[in-house]
Amino acid sequence: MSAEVFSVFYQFADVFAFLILSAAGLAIVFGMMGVINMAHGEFIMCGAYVTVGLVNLGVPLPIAQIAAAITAGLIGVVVEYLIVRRFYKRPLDSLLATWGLSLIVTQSMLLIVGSSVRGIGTPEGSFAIGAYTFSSYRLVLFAAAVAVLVGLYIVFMKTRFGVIARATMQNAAMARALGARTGRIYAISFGIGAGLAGLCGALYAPTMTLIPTMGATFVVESFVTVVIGGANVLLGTAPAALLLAAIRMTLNASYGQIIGQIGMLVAVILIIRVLPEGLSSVLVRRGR
Amino acid sequence: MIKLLEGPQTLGRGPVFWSCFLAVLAGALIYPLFADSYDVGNFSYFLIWIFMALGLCLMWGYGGMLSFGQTLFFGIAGYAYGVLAINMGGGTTTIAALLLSVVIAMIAAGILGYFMIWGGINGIFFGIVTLSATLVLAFFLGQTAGPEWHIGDARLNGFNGMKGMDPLAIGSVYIEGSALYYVMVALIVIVYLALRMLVNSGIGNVIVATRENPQRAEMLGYDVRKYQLLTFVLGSGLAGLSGALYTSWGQFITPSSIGLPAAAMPIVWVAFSGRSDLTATLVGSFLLLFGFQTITVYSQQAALVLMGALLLATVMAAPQGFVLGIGKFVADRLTGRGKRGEADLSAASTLKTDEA
Amino acid sequence: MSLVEVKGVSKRFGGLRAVSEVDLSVKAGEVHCLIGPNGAGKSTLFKLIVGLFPPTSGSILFDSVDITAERPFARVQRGMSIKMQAPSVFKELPVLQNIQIALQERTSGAERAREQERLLELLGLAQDRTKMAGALSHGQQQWLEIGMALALQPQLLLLDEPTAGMSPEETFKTGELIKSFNAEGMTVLVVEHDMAFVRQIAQRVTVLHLGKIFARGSLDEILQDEQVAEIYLGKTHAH
Amino acid sequence: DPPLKVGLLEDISGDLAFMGMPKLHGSQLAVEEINKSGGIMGRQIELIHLDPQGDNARYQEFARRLLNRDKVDVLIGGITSASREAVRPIVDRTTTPYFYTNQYEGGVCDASMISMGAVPEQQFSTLIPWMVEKFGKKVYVIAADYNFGQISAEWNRKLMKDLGGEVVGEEFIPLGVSQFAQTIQNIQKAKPDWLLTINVGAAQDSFFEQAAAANLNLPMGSSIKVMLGFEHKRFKPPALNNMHATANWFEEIDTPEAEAFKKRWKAKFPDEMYINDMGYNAYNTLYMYKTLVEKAKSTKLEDLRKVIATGDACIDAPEGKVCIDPKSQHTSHRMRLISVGPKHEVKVEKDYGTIQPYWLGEIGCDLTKKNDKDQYTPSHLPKKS
Amino acid sequence: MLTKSGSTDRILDVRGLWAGYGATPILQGVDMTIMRGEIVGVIGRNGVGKSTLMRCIIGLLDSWRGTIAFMDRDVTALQADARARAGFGYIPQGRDVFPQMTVEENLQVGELIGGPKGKKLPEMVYEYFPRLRERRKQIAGTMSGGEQQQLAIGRALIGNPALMILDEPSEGIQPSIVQHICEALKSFRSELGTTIVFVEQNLDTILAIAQRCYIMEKGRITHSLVGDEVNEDKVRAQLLL
Ligand SMILES: Nc1ncnc2c1ncn2[C@@H]1O[C@H](COP(=O)(O)OP(=O)(O)OP(=O)(O)O)[C@@H](O)[C@H]1O
Ligand SMILES: Nc1ncnc2c1ncn2[C@@H]1O[C@H](COP(=O)(O)OP(=O)(O)OP(=O)(O)O)[C@@H](O)[C@H]1O
Ligand SMILES: [Mg+2]
Ligand SMILES: [Mg+2]
Repeated sequence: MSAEVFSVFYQFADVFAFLILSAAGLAIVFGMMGVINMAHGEFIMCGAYVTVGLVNLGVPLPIAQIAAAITAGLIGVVVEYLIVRRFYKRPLDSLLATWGLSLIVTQSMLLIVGSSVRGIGTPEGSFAIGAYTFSSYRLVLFAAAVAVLVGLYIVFMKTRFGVIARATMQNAAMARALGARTGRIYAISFGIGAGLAGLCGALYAPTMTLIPTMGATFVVESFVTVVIGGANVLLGTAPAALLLAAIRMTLNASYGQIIGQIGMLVAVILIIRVLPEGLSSVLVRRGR
Repeated sequence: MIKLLEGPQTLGRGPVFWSCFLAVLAGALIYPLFADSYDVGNFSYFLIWIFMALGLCLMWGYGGMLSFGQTLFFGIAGYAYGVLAINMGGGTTTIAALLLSVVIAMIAAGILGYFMIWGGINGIFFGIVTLSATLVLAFFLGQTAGPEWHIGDARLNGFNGMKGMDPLAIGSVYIEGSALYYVMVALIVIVYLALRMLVNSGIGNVIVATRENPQRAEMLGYDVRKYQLLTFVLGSGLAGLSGALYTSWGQFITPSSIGLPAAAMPIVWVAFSGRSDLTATLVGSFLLLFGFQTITVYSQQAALVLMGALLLATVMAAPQGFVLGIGKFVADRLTGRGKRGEADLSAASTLKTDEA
Repeated sequence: MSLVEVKGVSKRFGGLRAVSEVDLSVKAGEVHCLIGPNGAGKSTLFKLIVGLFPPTSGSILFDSVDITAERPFARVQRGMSIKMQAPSVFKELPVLQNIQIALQERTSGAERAREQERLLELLGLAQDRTKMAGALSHGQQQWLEIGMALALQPQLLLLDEPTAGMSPEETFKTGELIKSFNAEGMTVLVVEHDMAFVRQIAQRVTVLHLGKIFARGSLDEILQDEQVAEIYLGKTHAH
Repeated sequence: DPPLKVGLLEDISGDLAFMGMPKLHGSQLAVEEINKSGGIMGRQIELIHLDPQGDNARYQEFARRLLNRDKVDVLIGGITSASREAVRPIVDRTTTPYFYTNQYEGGVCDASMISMGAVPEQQFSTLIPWMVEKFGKKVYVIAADYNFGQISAEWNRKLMKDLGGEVVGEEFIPLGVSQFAQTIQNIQKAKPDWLLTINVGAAQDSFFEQAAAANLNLPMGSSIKVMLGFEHKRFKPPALNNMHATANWFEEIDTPEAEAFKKRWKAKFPDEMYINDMGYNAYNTLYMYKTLVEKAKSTKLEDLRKVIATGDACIDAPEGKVCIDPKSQHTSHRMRLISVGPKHEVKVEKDYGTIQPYWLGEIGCDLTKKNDKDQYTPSHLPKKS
Repeated sequence: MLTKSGSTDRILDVRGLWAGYGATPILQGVDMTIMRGEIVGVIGRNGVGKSTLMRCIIGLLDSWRGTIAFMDRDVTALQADARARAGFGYIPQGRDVFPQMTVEENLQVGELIGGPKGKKLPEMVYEYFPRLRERRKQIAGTMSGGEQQQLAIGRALIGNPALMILDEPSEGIQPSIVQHICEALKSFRSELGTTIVFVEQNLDTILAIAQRCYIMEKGRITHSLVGDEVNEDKVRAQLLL
């Protein structure tokens, strides 16, 4: 394979992984549960900080990353219990509540941990193809993104929990009337969403500068990806990420990052205009 | 006409309410006589933002369109004012610049609105499209630092912002200090009363009907798209008014007034205040602007934590918004009944809310 | 003279033909009932007539004008109105305002006030006028929706299962109401599963099955039809 | 005597808090020292600090508040160029002096403003020739997509042209972008001899880690890395290996004056991760203000500017003697070129001695004669009159 | 009132039930007793509180006062989900299918949560409602009104509840299927021992299957008809009072 061709694939996989990993948690929390979670970035930040903290304590990176995702998930469960569960019927208020939460968390982190944390360095080294050198860790990110997608699909489409969870999110009262422990299901689902956000932070922690507001870099992309995906996030998120990654990657490569960024947003506007219900509406219609 | 000042769409009715309204207005009018000139100026500054909040309240609370684009039109009008004021050369022409820039924002809103509404975009998709458009403008303006980016004599000047425009003026007299304050109060009163009349009119009826169930509204013979477009253009135009006034006030505007997190602020004000009522939005936004500034001045690094806690506590304790919550509480006490609030709660679903 | 003419209309959803090559004409001034099994395509046909879906093929005429390409509101302005199957009132607006929204284009001032009282009385919702529409019981919401459709004083009234969830007397009352409006010249097209009600009001009946016209005629003719009994009515109605 | 009021606008929350914090600390340290040694002309300093949270609108609000309500004698602060530009029109309408304490893209010719940081002629005209000489004529630029980045890139272009070098690529990065795989590839494709990195903000700083992970391995030069963002402390080695910068201050300076200064700072703020040049400049600013006021025996801008016009507005700073240039009201600095090694150790490669902020004067800004209130760049020069 | 004693036969016992929305009371002291294996109809005009009563029994609406006992166990304090797991099945008015899920998944939800059940249940549901089998992969929200009603019944049935509560099951259903549902309800009782309480407006349905019949007016049970009394004239007479 020529270096150029590989490079295109590599870049594409890189953007795709970024979109999927940042959007996966939100796909559940926002796409399925309907909570406009403005604190999504803070769960990502949490995952990153815990990872770095553990690595600095001498924990091996992969274990630290898993532990960080779990920590974020547990925090998610607590947040769900204390705050979010009041807002399932009022998604627009959830925006305000989680925004408030996000302010509190970022600023508290600044006060407690300080404005910046020392990085831990990227593992896995690099490899060369032709004139180009690539970071191997980026392939790990891509693999993780694919794993997350597959995992989500299996959990929510194939397991007992998944079927009941989806039912709960579509009509909680009815699901209760059929015997679902909706409170618990909500808490677990939110926890999974927060955990995936934490995982995103954990995976990107070695490659990024850690500051309390770091979550912000993920938020626009993740919301856009989930929304473009449409109502059925399990079907829509992956194609949405594929599409956006292709657009972004092409524009980045040929016109630079500014056009890449502006172009992606313009594409978002156009895609929604053509498919006002998002990508999954087409897929659902096809699928039947 | 006058009858339209009251109606089902606006909270705050009857002699008690209007007496309060007049009392507050009178208070506002005599305020500059005994207040520090800085505080008068600061108050006018808060009022600048209220138009944007009222516009969002109209679109979101009444029309059901959650627009993340208030700062887009704020920015368009803000920059337009700058370009026009610089090129037309100050003095009384700044008034024309103000009006024209609002018109430009409305035209832009008309184009974007037509594109979205005729394309059948609604709900959260509406929010994401407006957000994307907003960010596109912010990114675009951010990279216009070079001298090649200019319109006439006005340099866009990238992230550092456009400056050098005159503030509002009549002849060679700048409208500043108390004069600006009175202009702002007058504008607010006019806009507020006009919006009340609008939402209580037949048009307002259709706007709320469209929010509730656009399909049903269409089945009653209304071209809902036109009403949505009207709502969007008016609401965005008000954001434009804020933008033009802001530029004129500070003689400066930058792309960061447009992009995140500025774009989220109007939503926060309106949600905090209670989006379903104009009066609540007016009062609440003012209080919040004032509160946030005060918190920021006095609490140093804890400011953001306190602001966050304030918002969180509000939504948890007063689900319909802070001002609306208090307003209803008072109204219930006064009238001895709480029809509206109660029904609001129960109407949310035929089945019991799932919380416990 | 037929007020509505549906000509060779089909509607597909993916692989499913919900309505297939239907020809139907509703004469001005008649009460026409559309019956048929669940999923036969009755509601879909209604939605095609008011324009909520574009047909896959075929054309629809109203008052001899081809309205196939018109938007729903334009059709309504021509003089039709509909009560949908699932109640679709403005749930978070008071009952009174629901009525006003329906009335305001046609009437104003004192006349509107009079009309609105008359309607509230007629619907039995006078006491509930300040209630949010969403807080009404299921049956009351049906009433409200019928009231909103009536408020437009349409030439053609489309009612999709108007009596679902109504008690027997109320069903009867609704029937009388429809007849009285019909007597004033309103054309009515009704989808129903309640045969007693159909008997009360219908001048002509069309049976839809699997998206196609299956039978048409007077109710008695239809009730005699054994195939109709088999696909739709079941044994008690079969004579 | 009533205290002298010093208004300070520094972000200590929001995205830029990690830069604003040392600035606040520097000011606080200087105020404490000055007050202990008897204040300015016997008057104690009252420091009024407000936190604009990185929001330009807040900068304007608070500038007005400090000037009109608190009636401060001097206004200091601002991090981004945008925040400075937000404050300037407001200060311009008063008679209060304003000190901008950051290094920046240069070019502001405004009588109300005194700039205490280094500017491109002090940083780029030293760094770029050195890099060309040492590493080669081909440079690739990655710059933040806003005024600082664009104007700095313009400086680079101009200097490279004079040196006969070649800019083989320029990439502008929107603020907040944190992913650089594509950029890294673009760089490899362009095959430069070295990189000019003037990317800004925590997100964009991720470039270094990602470039190291991809084994990009090119020499780098910058006007803001190391001494300002202390990236060599924040990233794990060797991400910043082979970085070069010219600075008037960096924590590793080991002159006795610098050592003493660092000791005082660490005593007051033991948790400071790094004393960066912004914090250092903020510290100097108060001493400079003290000198000006004492020489002028007045706090009025007019009188302070008379002192500046004499060309004798100087202090003995930890870096050495620095003076304000009368024409541009910018500050001369002792510049040193530093490099970062594989273990992130910092080494002084070259000491340039004192460099004047000459460019504005050369192109025709002369504040002793007229007040332009404008910002110039190589492509936006004053109109010849 | 029915006086047959022997507590083990009593599956549902509602005493002095008050409930409402906001501050408005709707149910004002409802008493009702259902025996194991009975089919009981509830009838009344629009808006008298029939659906409110059903929501209260299933636990979707909190009661203000009064008790609800299920198989001699006080369930007043239990949440809806706990009651469902204890053996309540509910078909709400307006169906409330899960609109974005397929027919099959809707049924799975009912199947996955309920108590222990026979293997043949899903098969049985498909047999009663062949349309559901045909449309297994259809998104439930796009089904016709009557089809959704069938799905809602199937979904409750598949959990094999001891007590099924149906709110106007015949609404919007074609006559032959109404008969079919009546048959089905009767055979659930005979085959699975299911007890059935249903709200109905359709007299034919009530007459066809109800052994007893409660008549509701303005938040109270005003009459109770048993056995032969459940005939058209009696019911009409009571309703028109
Ligand atoms: N949006 C849609 N997508 C897919 N299938 C649909 C859609 N709408 C309706 N259908 C299918 O088309 C068929 C006709 O539906 P329709 O609602 O017209 O039936 P109906 O005759 O009104 O039945 P009912 O008496 O039960 O109300 C049904 O099988 C239904 O499942
Ligand atoms: N969510 C609600 N909020 C407030 N009031 C309600 C709500 N739901 C019902 N009501 C009121 O409670 C009363 C009883 O309603 P319910 O739905 O129980 O009636 P119903 O007997 O089932 O009528 P129908 O035969 O029309 O279904 C009605 O007056 C209705 O207006
Ligand atoms: Mg139907
Ligand atoms: Mg009911």
